[in-house]
Order: sequence, then structure tokens, then C-alpha cells
Amino acid sequence: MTQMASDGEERRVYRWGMVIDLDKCTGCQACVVACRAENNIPFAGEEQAQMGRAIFWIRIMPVLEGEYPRVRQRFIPVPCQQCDNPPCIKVCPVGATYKNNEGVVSQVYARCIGCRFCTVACPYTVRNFNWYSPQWPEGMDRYLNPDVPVRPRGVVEKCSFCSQRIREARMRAEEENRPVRDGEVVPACVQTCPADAMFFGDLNDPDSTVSRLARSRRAFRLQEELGTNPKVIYLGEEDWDAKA
Amino acid sequence: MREFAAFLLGLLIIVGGAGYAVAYANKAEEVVQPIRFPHAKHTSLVSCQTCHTQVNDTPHAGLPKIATCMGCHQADVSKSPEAAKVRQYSDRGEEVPWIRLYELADDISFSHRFHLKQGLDCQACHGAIGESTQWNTGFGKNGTNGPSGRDLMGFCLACHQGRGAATDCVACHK
Amino acid sequence: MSIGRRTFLKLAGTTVVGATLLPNVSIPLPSPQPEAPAAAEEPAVEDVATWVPSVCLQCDGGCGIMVRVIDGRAIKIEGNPSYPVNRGKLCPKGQAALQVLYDPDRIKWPMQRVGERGQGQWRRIAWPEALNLVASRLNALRGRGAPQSLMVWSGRTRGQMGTLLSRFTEAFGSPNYLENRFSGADAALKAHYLATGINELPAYDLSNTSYLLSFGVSFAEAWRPTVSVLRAFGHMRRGTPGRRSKIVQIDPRFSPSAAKADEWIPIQPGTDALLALSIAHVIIKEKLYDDAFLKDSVFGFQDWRGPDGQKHMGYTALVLDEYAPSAVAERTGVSADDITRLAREFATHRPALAVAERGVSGHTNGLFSHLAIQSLNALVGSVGATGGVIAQEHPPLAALQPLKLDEAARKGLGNIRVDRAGTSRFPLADGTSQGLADGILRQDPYLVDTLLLYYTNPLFSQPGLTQFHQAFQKIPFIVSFSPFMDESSQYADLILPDCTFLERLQDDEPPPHLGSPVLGLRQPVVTPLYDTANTGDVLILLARMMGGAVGAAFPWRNFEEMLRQRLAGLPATSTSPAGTDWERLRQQGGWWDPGAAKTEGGYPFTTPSKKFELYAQLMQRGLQTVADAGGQNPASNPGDRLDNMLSHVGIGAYVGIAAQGDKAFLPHYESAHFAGDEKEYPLYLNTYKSMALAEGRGGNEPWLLEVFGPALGEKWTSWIEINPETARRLGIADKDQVWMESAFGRIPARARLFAGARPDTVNMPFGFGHRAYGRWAKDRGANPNWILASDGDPLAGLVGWSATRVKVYRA
Amino acid sequence: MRRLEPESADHDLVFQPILRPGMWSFPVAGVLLAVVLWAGYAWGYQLMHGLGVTGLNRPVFWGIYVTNFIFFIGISHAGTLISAILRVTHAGWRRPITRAAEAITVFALMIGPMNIIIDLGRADRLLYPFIFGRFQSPLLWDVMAITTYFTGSVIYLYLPLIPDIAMVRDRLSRHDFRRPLYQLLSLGWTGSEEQRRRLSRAIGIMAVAIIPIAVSVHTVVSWVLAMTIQPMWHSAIFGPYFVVGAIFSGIATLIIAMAILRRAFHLEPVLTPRHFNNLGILLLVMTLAWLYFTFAEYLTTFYGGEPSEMAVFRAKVWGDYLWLFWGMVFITFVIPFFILALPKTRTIAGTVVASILINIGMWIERFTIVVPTLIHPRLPYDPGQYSPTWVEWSITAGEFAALALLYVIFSKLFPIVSPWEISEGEAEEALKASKSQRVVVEALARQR
Repeated sequence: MTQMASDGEERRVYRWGMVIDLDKCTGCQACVVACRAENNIPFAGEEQAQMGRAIFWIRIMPVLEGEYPRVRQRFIPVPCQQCDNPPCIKVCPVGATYKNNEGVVSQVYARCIGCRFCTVACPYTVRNFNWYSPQWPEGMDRYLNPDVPVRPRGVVEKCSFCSQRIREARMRAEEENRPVRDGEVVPACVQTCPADAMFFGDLNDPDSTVSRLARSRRAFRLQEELGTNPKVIYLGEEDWDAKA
Repeated sequence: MREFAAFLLGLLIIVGGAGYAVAYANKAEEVVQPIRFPHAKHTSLVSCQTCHTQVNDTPHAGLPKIATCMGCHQADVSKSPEAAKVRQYSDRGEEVPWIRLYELADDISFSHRFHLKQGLDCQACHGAIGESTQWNTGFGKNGTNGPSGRDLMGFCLACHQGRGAATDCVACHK
Repeated sequence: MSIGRRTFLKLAGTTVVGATLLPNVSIPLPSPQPEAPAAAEEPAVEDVATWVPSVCLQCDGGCGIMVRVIDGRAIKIEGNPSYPVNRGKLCPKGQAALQVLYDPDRIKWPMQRVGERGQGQWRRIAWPEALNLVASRLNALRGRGAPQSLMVWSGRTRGQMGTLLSRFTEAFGSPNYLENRFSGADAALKAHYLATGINELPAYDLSNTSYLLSFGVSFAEAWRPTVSVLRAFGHMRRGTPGRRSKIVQIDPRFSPSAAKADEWIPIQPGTDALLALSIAHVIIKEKLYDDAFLKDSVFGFQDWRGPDGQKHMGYTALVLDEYAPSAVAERTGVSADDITRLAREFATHRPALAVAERGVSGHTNGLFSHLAIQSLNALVGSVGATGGVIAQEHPPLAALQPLKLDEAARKGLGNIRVDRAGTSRFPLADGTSQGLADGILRQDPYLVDTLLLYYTNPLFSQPGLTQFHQAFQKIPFIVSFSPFMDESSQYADLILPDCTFLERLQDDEPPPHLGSPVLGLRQPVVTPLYDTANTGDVLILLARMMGGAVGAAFPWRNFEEMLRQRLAGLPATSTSPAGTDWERLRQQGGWWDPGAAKTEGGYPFTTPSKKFELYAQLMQRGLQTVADAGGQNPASNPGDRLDNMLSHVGIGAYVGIAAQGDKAFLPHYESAHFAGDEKEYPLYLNTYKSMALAEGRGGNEPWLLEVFGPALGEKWTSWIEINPETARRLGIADKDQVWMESAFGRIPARARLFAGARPDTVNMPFGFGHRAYGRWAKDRGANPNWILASDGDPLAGLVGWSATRVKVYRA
Repeated sequence: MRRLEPESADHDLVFQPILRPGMWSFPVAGVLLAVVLWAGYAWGYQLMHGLGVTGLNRPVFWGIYVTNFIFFIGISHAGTLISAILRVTHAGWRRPITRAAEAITVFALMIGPMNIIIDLGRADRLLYPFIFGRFQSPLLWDVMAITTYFTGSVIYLYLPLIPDIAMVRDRLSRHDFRRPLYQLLSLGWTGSEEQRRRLSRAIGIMAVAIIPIAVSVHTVVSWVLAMTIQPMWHSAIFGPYFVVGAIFSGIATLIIAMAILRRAFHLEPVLTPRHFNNLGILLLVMTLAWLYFTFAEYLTTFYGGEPSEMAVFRAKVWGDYLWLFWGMVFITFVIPFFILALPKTRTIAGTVVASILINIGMWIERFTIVVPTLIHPRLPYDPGQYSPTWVEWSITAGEFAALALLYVIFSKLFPIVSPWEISEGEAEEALKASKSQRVVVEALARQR
């Protein structure tokens, strides 16, 4: 999809999306740690973590079913689903969260009043709140990423699809007068995924990897029935099909 | 009637005080650079990039390194006593402790390189600083020329809107 | 920032004075720290990120990393996209490594103990003083003619560090170099050696396997090299169009690996060999094996006749005779139908691969179980073949100067080891921690006077911790090189802190798995934060300060010089510069040569038969050698015959291996022993490693603690998994605080009801229960090592991680 | 028409608290003030350290602050709505209680929205909803509705107060320090025919206008929950359900307040068992209405059996919230129903007991609406848990204390029973020669 810029030039409009292949995902949580390292997410500590105060922009949802010895478990990494019809945005009283023209649901920390309406409205519970001021004990702030701000106490934060990386890639592409190439930009979680279970790219480009995978028969979205229309697409697990 | 007068007086004091506080906060803090550096003298000879060497390659323009200065000032090209200071810094093996005039808030992502590649020139944002003949006239920290802390967002946004550039929050905000 | 470097420079350039025992040598050393790359210096441009290639050391995997450095600060770690091990990917441990570097509780300078052992009272000591202390003590030991009293215990030695440590110990004259690099995997290594003659871990071509029988392998959590295995898993799932490999997880616990497998077989603990051999039974009986491979490349499949004309039993006879599915079904808990089905699937979906790991080797019969499981690969021709066990090539390093031993060293090396490895006690062991605590405690065969600890933390990681704590009290002088105040360092007298792996230069060869040779270059991404020094440099300096034959064995000025000498042997390849091109090697992050892999065309067997030996002649000969030298063991008489040793006098008496004669050297089932009376301690304790913490070294990294147990949503603490039915019987509810007690003590635990636990087994992860190791690790959860039996495998002295019975009751 | 001057000594009774304040109120006010101050400290502590000092977490992002918000907005319906309805329907017996009811409304409306401010992560950005407000957010609707309601209620409380304030003004001595206050507030009321006509007209308009506003307020409050797609929140009947609950708890609060005032200010002659009886019958109607809505809500959920909804349903009906839920049903319906249905127990004491139980029950109802849904989010994550901390309990206690304190202060400043309205009623009654009114007058006389 393209849109006309004011100077009459055609400009590519991206629609960022993510595909997570559950058949490959092993629940190793590399994405979880990579995300926290990239996005300056503080660790909560034992007491706070046990209270459910640890902030994760992506987390592993373990779904355990069955009884011994017929047990089944799936690991589902859940980042912000980047809904096309996000329930969180509607309820924000101050416009501190919005969907940008590339489809990314962003949070404006400087605007957020911390009412947590969006966190309760999100059917995926992927929004996080800063209950306390973030802390990096004794020099651990040295690893903070200067491309990502540190969020103050009292505001909501969430997965941004690593917007700092997208911005970087988009600028590089614009400087070179070309569109962002497929696979040129990936969030930290996708970059590290050891089993290659995660993909990221432009859903507006029908030939991109994510578009291709999103058309898979295995493709589904979490809680599709809610009509939120997420841009995080999952690929289901397969069976080994030899007749037993 | 007297109450009304008192009320008006009180209102005046509050509004006036607030106005003064705002004005005071925005008053350009005059910066005394370690070397009295006249921009105009240099820009008539060389381009901005000659000294702000990083500007084409990185997000930052970069403050001149002493080695850059010494490229010209090795020889006694200027009789100015200020120019002699450059050599003194160099002899001591020190960098000139330039004071940065333009600072962005922590949550702003800005790339000089990108904006230059879009065809903007330095003046578009930095105004007439290159023409300053005096070393410090009017150019204070977050000063009155070019983008300043006062309404930086408005300044950026006006240009972005005019050129059809990105106006999305996360295009500039981290 | 640069205190460390400056102090060390001073030390290196100073004449060592005041050490009366030392020759007065002046050692002109340049900086022991190699120049850090550009990023760590004054940045050429401000605030601009540079990416410094290095190699991760958060586990044994050895992944290539790129570290983003801004203004001398390490900001983010990513995988190195061109590194063959991980191809740009990284696991959570690698992602969290910045918390190793910036841990506020690191040891910041050399320290000498001032209080009682373990009290944690220290004084800062200068490097020269500290090194003098060690050098003079060690020289005195040699002077007394007791160099064997030095023990060097190392853990994660990578590349030349292992060489350096063992060379140091040997040049010094002590036989007591103990390296537990692959704790838990050592049975796989030993079994691989006995069958192929290659004394290292086998390499598996997982990506191309169509059918994987995984016996107790935590492939999704802790199988080295972690990232490579996970990449292979992704490939097995969806990497090849039209093929989705089947994975069968044979494991008492429903681990994440079992969750990701296509089928889970909750086997009776310790009976893996029975299952493997009955699968073999079906394959042989139904003639599903690879006839050509068996004929050409396998020794001992059929009955055979030795050079002396004596007839020996072969694999076929044993397997057909003893291991029919119906005969093992009840003991393994796997139905005969399932066994038959698995056997048929395995044999008909080639390339098929059977692998075994910690879950199997943790039992006292682990070595034999490994032999049995490994034999399945020979049956289907998966040795030296695509999708099977592949030969591992190594980087061609230049040789070091041959070691010249002096008289004192030769004399010292003539002693048996403290741990009795290589004696009839542990005849097939190169080194073992099983008998070690006992040996140290009883000072039998002699006193251990000085212990050097490098990258190992036995007071946390060894079963039988109580005994080890007592043993450490008996050692007069302990030196630790740890950068962290771990449990063992707390017992040290002197700590000479190493840099963390992000601050030091090192080479790194990943464990076998790719087939092709790789040599990674770990380089400092930032200048050392504190007054710490690369142990490689310290060791060389120490040796040179000691002078004499020991000093002469280390003719290099520093570790970098030694490294460069060895790397000079690397040729230029299509993907890498020659080893002499140091700068380009650094920019690339290492040297590798994918072209050198041999996935096809056989396997370089070095067994007596030059074949894959189902009948392990190496075992037979190894035991014979020990038996012939019998005098080393007080309990055995010179001239003991092997048979005797096995059955009566020797090993049999020690450990009770039931099999006799030929059967002992063939893959067979030995019943597993469990410590603790079955009536009193009715539950098996199954221990395992998790992805986040592995064996516990990550316990001081909050990022990892906070994502510890994804399957049950646990974090920051450890737990035990109990079958809900069992828990109900014991009156235990979910999240109850309980005691877990074995014959050796009890530890507190948090009970989690888990449908993936066998009713007769409780599962507990390693990684918690530190009593030191910084603010985040200390006093958190429990460490099963306190209640584990210290026995394990009788032949090679391997540790029995799951050989203990327990009972569980509410606290 | 008889001039409405307070020479009628019957009214002295209601002026007593103002003209001759008893000392008893100081210790009571002192205790209440202490609780309020403690709550202030707790809030300060929370502002200093962040919302981490509460028991809130992920996924239980909202807790008893929001519960309190809904509860207080609920009891605010005591007031204005009831008195307006009664006024519009010309229920004569309303006269002595309208003032008490309207005051509850205003004070509850002062305290209720405070909870939202307390609950904000960034209280310093309090004005952002006004500067950057987005009308698509139900929270903004709340801001609008509550502001309107509050303004309306204050006016509605104030208008009938004007003549009373004037009466107080005229009774205070010239040197009394309070006189200027009453002087100012009485807006120069002289009781002229024109003034009275205008006042009566204004009150009439307000009484009609306030009813839809009040209904809309609690509807909008319910929509804060109902507009999300969360299980057992996303319900179409939440609007009326909450309004019914609000009126229900409002009446209960009014009964409690009346009983206390009756004793404290010796208003037995004015606030008679008849008032309690009438309100008791209203309460009985409301408890049935409440039960109807609750039943409809839960039956619909149960019958649908949608998994995420059922997770919450189970938690409430036979899970972790079993005791709270059934306790709530027991004390908001079962016990009050029997008390209120039987004329024998529909006494002052009986209605007060029922009202106290109902208010506790209604608070629990708000809690069991807010929290269990959050504890069982749609995605089966590690389920949440929530136990409020001392900070939250302190602030909650402070809010109830503040309500009582404001009430005490109000009752010391203004007639809590409107002499003017009663007189107005007397005038009407006189025309109708009402019997019941005479009873009151006689009672007043007896009392004197």
C-alpha cells in the first residue's frame, strides 16, 4: 500500500506484523530476556515478582492440559498483539496510547496519567504498569539502552515492536531512497529467537515473509472472536503424521 | 469595592509572578565558551561540516575535536590571542571543553545525518548562528536562535507538517 | 575503571622482591590485558554504537556474540550472525550476560581471608603480594618433595585455558588435575569413547534427523550447545519441506523437551537400557537394521572368535536372549506394543538417531545405559552419516613447546590421584569427584595441601555437599580465581579474581556438534571494570615467578602471546582469515571452516577393530590394564585376573556390577541403585537443569531468576514437582512449603502439583539454594546437592544426579 | 398566605444544633478527623512511593479504590435522586428528610471521585483529562457526568437552604462571628413573595433535571466496566443494574444517617417511625429489584457458559469468592428482605440494621464485580491474586470518616431538617387540614 506524500512522491506505508510459529517455539524465553535488555525493563525482585509486578513486554504463556501420563503443554509467547482494533486505545481518557500509521499501538509515557483503564481493557493483559520507580542497583544502569527512555513510576508501558529499531531502519531506508527491505528490521525478541520461531515484517507487502506465513493454514490469532484483529499471528503446532 | 480591588491586586500578583517565572525560566542563559569563537569568521572559509565532522555520518553533529582545530591552527593563521588558546590546549594534550548549546530531551531521537540527507541545510534549524561575528552574542544555552527548549516540539512539528514528514509520536519520541 | 590494568602493569613490570624462596627474576611483561577494541577507548565519535564480536560463556555452548558498546559501556548482546554455532541467535542466558559484567557483588580486587573459613571476612591485597604468597607456597611444596599435594580443579575451561591449567599442574608435578567440564554429559562422552575410540562428546547432525529417540535429553532446555540445538529443533520441525521429524522424549519428567516432543514416554527411572535394548531386539528380530553398515563398520554384532580362538558372545545373541519387549514392559513401564511400534518407527524413518544425556547418566548404571542407547545408532547405520552421529573436525592449532619435566615433577606424577581415578577403584575414570571428598578427608593416599579452583564451585555443584564442606576444611590452602564470591570462594584463603568473560581475551572451541571446525575468539568488549586479571595471564605470571622447570614450561610473556602462537596454525579458508591475521580474526570473532565437515563417508574410529564396537574392547583392555597394575589398589593383589577383579576381588566388590564375562563389555542392563531405603524413602528424586539457570551459575542474574520456570510460572525460587495424586496421598496442596528428606539430610521446598510428574518421582531443578554468590543468589530456594548421594557410576566415577530416594512431607 | 417567619417556635428544635452547639460533637469530630488525617498520611505515603504500596498488581490493576469509587457514587444516589423523586411525586412525608439526603449526595460526590485521583499513577497529571481529554473514553464520560451531577446536586442542596440560612442569619446575634457567612450565603433572602415564587420554580426545575443526571451518572460509572470486553463486565444490563444498586445503597445510607441525626439532634419528633417505615418499604422494593438484576446477570452468564465468563462466575459463585459472594447475597437480600417485609420488624431499629447490612453488602458487591474479573483475565495466565494493603484500608477508612465528618460539620452549620420546607408543608397541610402534619406539630410541641 502506498500513500501520496505532499511532494507527490509515493511513499510506502508499512503495516508491521509478527508471526510466531508455535511448532518451533520451545518456550526458552530468550525473547523475554532480550526484550527486557533492549527496552530497559527493570527486574522486579522476588517480592514484587511474586505479587505479579514484574514487567514483561513479552511473556511465555504456558498452557498445560491433561492428566498423567497424557499431558500436553504449549508455550505461547505473548507480546502486545498490536490489534488493528485495539480495545486499549478506545478507553484512554487522555490519548496516551494510539495506533500509529504503521499499525503499531504506541504508548506516550509523557501523557499517561496512570489510570490503568487500558491495562484492564486489554483482553490479552499485555500492558504493564510501573508500580514503583524503576531501579538499577549500583551501576547496573550502565547497560541501559540510550535509544529507549526509562519509564517513570506511575505510567503504563507495553511492547512497542521495538519502535526504536523500526525508526532507525526507516530512516536508513529513506536516506537511501528505498523501502525497508523484508527482514531488515526485527525487534529484539525476533532477532534472538534460537529456534527461528519468530518473524517480523510488513503485512502490507504481500510477498513479505510475514504476509506469506500469515496466509498459512496453520495461522490463527489469539482470541480472534473478540474482533481485535491482532497483527501478531500464530502458527499452530502440527502432528507427526505416520499412522501409529 | 475594596474587596474587589484586593482581589484584582491578588490576581495581578499571581499572574505577574507566574509570567515572570516563565520568562525567567526561558531566558537564554549566556554561555561563556572556553575560547571566544566567532562562527562567521570560520563559515566564510570552511563549511560547517569541516568542524562538526560527524554531522554527515551520525545522529550527532559533534563538537570539534582539538585535532580538527589544529588542522588549521597548527600554523599561526590568526593573530587572535584566542586562536593561541587552541594551540595551548593542543600542547597540553587536552580537548577544548566546548559547552554544548543545543541539547535535546532524553526521550527525543534526532539524527543530523538523516535531516541533512533530506536536503535540509544547517540554517533550517540553527538559524544564523553561522553568521555570528561575536563569540557569544545572543547564543545562550537552549538559546533564542534556532530550536530551543521552549517550544521545540512546535518548531519541529511545523516543519514536519509543512514538508509532509512523519508526525507520528514515535517518529521522534523514543 | 583502569585500576586493574594499572596495578597489574605495575606488578608485571616490577622485580619481585622479598620472596626468599623465589629466584629473583625480573619479568618484563607488557600489558596482560590485550588492547580492548576501539569501542572501549576514547570514542572516536560521540554516543555512536560499535559492535564488538566475542564469544559467550554463559554455558558450555560457546555462541558467537556481538556486543553493542556505547561510550565504553556494554549495552546489548546479540548473536553473531556469521558465527556457525548460533548464526545470530542467542538463548536467555546469553541475553542476560550483561548482568554478569555489571553485577554489583563481583569481587573487585584480590582478597585474602582474615576471618575463619567461610565467615566472609577479607582484606584487600595487592596483586604482587598475592602472587608472591602463592608462588612461595607452591615452591615450598616442591621443595618438600610433595608436588602431588597440589590439586587443580577446573570447570568451564575453554580453549587454551584447559591446556594451560593441565600443563601447569603437570609441570608442577601433580597428577591431580580435575576438570569437570561436562558434568552430567560425561557418560555420553565415555560411552562414545568406548564405542568409537574418540575421547570426546559425539557430534549429532540433528537438523537432518528424521526420527529422534531422546533418552533423558533436555534438548529444549540444557543440551549443549543450547542455541545450536534449538536451531536444529526449529529445523526438524519446519526446516525441510515435506518433512517434519518425529521426536520421542523418554524421560520420567514431562519437561519442556517432552512438551515439545511428539510423544512422551514416562519411563521408570533407571531403566533406559532395558527400553533401548528391547527396541534393538525388535529391530534385529524383524531384520530392520542396516545390514551393510553392520557388516562393514560394526564390531561385535554377531558372536565372534578372538585371536586366541576363544569364542565370544555378540550383541545379537544377548539382545535376542534377554530383552524381548514383553520381558521388559513391566520393568520400564512401557507397553510391549509401544516398544515394538517405536522400534519399527525408529528403524524405518531414517536417518534416525538415538541420543542420551543427563537423565540417563544420572543413574548408577548410566554408562551401560548410554552404551545400549548408542548401539541403536549403529543398528540403523546412523554413525558417520547425515542425520546421525557425525565426526568432529578440530581447528589445526600449532603445537606448543614440548613439556620438559624436572625430577621433582616426575616423582610427583608417579603418585596415584587423590580421587583414585585410573585405579581399580575407578578404573575407567580420567578424574572424578565421586571419591574425592573421601580422599581429601582421610588424607588418603596423601594430604591435599593446596587447591586451585578455576571456574568451578564444588561447594555448590557437587552431590554430597556436607562431606565436601568438611573436606575443604581439611585443605590448608585454597586459592580461587572466581570473579564472584561463590560458596567455594568463601572457603578460599586467597581470591585472585578473574575478569568476567566480557572483559578478557580467550579462545573458545565449541563442544562437538557441527562436524566442521570452529575456533571462537573471546575478546574484551569493555576494559575491566575492576582490579581483576585474566587467569590465563595470572597463571603464566605465577609460573614464571616460580621459575625453574615450571617457569620454563611457560615461555610466553602473557596469555595473548601463547594464544597467538597456537592460532598461527590456522590456515586461511573460504570463510576465515589465517590464524596469523590477528586483526581480521578479531573483527570476525573467530575462525571457522564449514567446508571441512564430514557428514558422509564414515567415521574415524580409533578402536582396536577400527570399527564401531558393540563389544567394547577398549573397556576390556582398560580394565585389564588396571588389573595388571593392581598394586595401586590396596584391596587388589598384583596379578589379579580381570575376571576375578570384575566378579570377586576388585570392582565387583566395590560396586556390584552384575554382568560377568562377555556380557560386561556388551551393551546390557545393570539395575540402577538408589540411595535410601525404599520403604522409608518411597520417591525417586529426579534432578534436572533448566534453561535459565542451568547448573546454577546464572543464579546471580536477576533477569534469569525472574523467568526461571515458565512451565509452572515459577520465578525467583525453586520448587519440586509432585504428581497431584501422590500429593493428595501425602496431604500436600499446591504451593505448600514441604520438606524433602533423603538419607543424607533434608531441604525445604515449595511443592507444585504437576501432572507431568510420575507418581513415584519428584522433580527438582538445580540452580537455587546458594549460600553465597551475591545478593540475588544467596538464600534463595534450595540446592538438591545437599541431599544427593555422592555415588554414581562405578567404572568411570561419574556422578549420580538422580540416584537418591526421598520422602516429602509438609513443613 | 401566612408569612414564613421563624417565630413559630416549633422550628427551634432544628436550629438548636446551630445556635447552641453541644460539646458532644467535638470528640466525635476529633476521632473522625484523626482517621481522615491518618488516611491523608497513607495517601501521602502512596504519593511518595508510588502505587506499589497498594496490593494492586498485574492483572489486578484495579482494586478497592475503584470499588470505593463505585460505592460512593452509588450512595450519592441517596440523596438527590430520592428527594427529587419524592418531591416531583409530591410525597409529603419527604419533607424532613430531603435535606439529609441531599447532603449525603454532595458529600459522597466529593469523596467518590477522590478515589479516581488516589488511584492515578500520576496524580500530578490530574488536569490532563481536561486538557487532552478524549471523549471516546468512558472515563471522560464519568468526568463529565459526575461534574454535572455534583454541580447540580450542590445547587439542589443550596436552593432550599437559602430560606433556612436566612432564618439562621436572623437568629444569630449581631456579634456572632458566623454571621457574615450566613449573611453571604442567604443572598439577601427576605422571604418576599417574588423570592419565594422564584425559589420554588428553581427547585422544581432542578428536581426534574437532577433525576436524569443522577441516572446517567451511575450508568456511566457502570460503563467504565461494561465498555471493556472483559468477562462479566461486558454486560448490557450494567447500567440499570448499577443504578438500581446505587439507589438501593443510597436509601440505606439515608436511613442510617437519619437514625443517627435523630438521636444526635433529638429530632425524634421530626423524623418519625413513619419516615423509616416508608423508606423501609422503598428499600424492600429496591432489594427485590437488586435481586432481580443480580439474578438476571448471573443466570445469563451461567446459561451462556462462555469459558472466560465462566472462570469469573465460578470464582464468585463457588470458587475463591464463594464466601464474599454468598455473604453478599445473604446480607443484601435475605436478611433485609425478611426484616423489611414484616411490618413488625420494619421499625426504626429494624430498618437501620437492614440498611447497615445492605451497605456492607453493596460494598462487597462492588468489590466482587471489580476484582474477580481482573483476577481471571481472558488469557489463562498465572491467575492473579489481590490483598489490599494497610494503605488502601486506611484510605478507605478515611473516606468513610470524611463522609461522616463532613456530615457532622454540615449539620452544625445548617439545619439538617429544613424548617422552611416543613413550614411550607405546614402551609399546604393546613390547607388540606392534614392529620399527619398535625401529629408532627403536636409532637414538636410535646417535645418542647
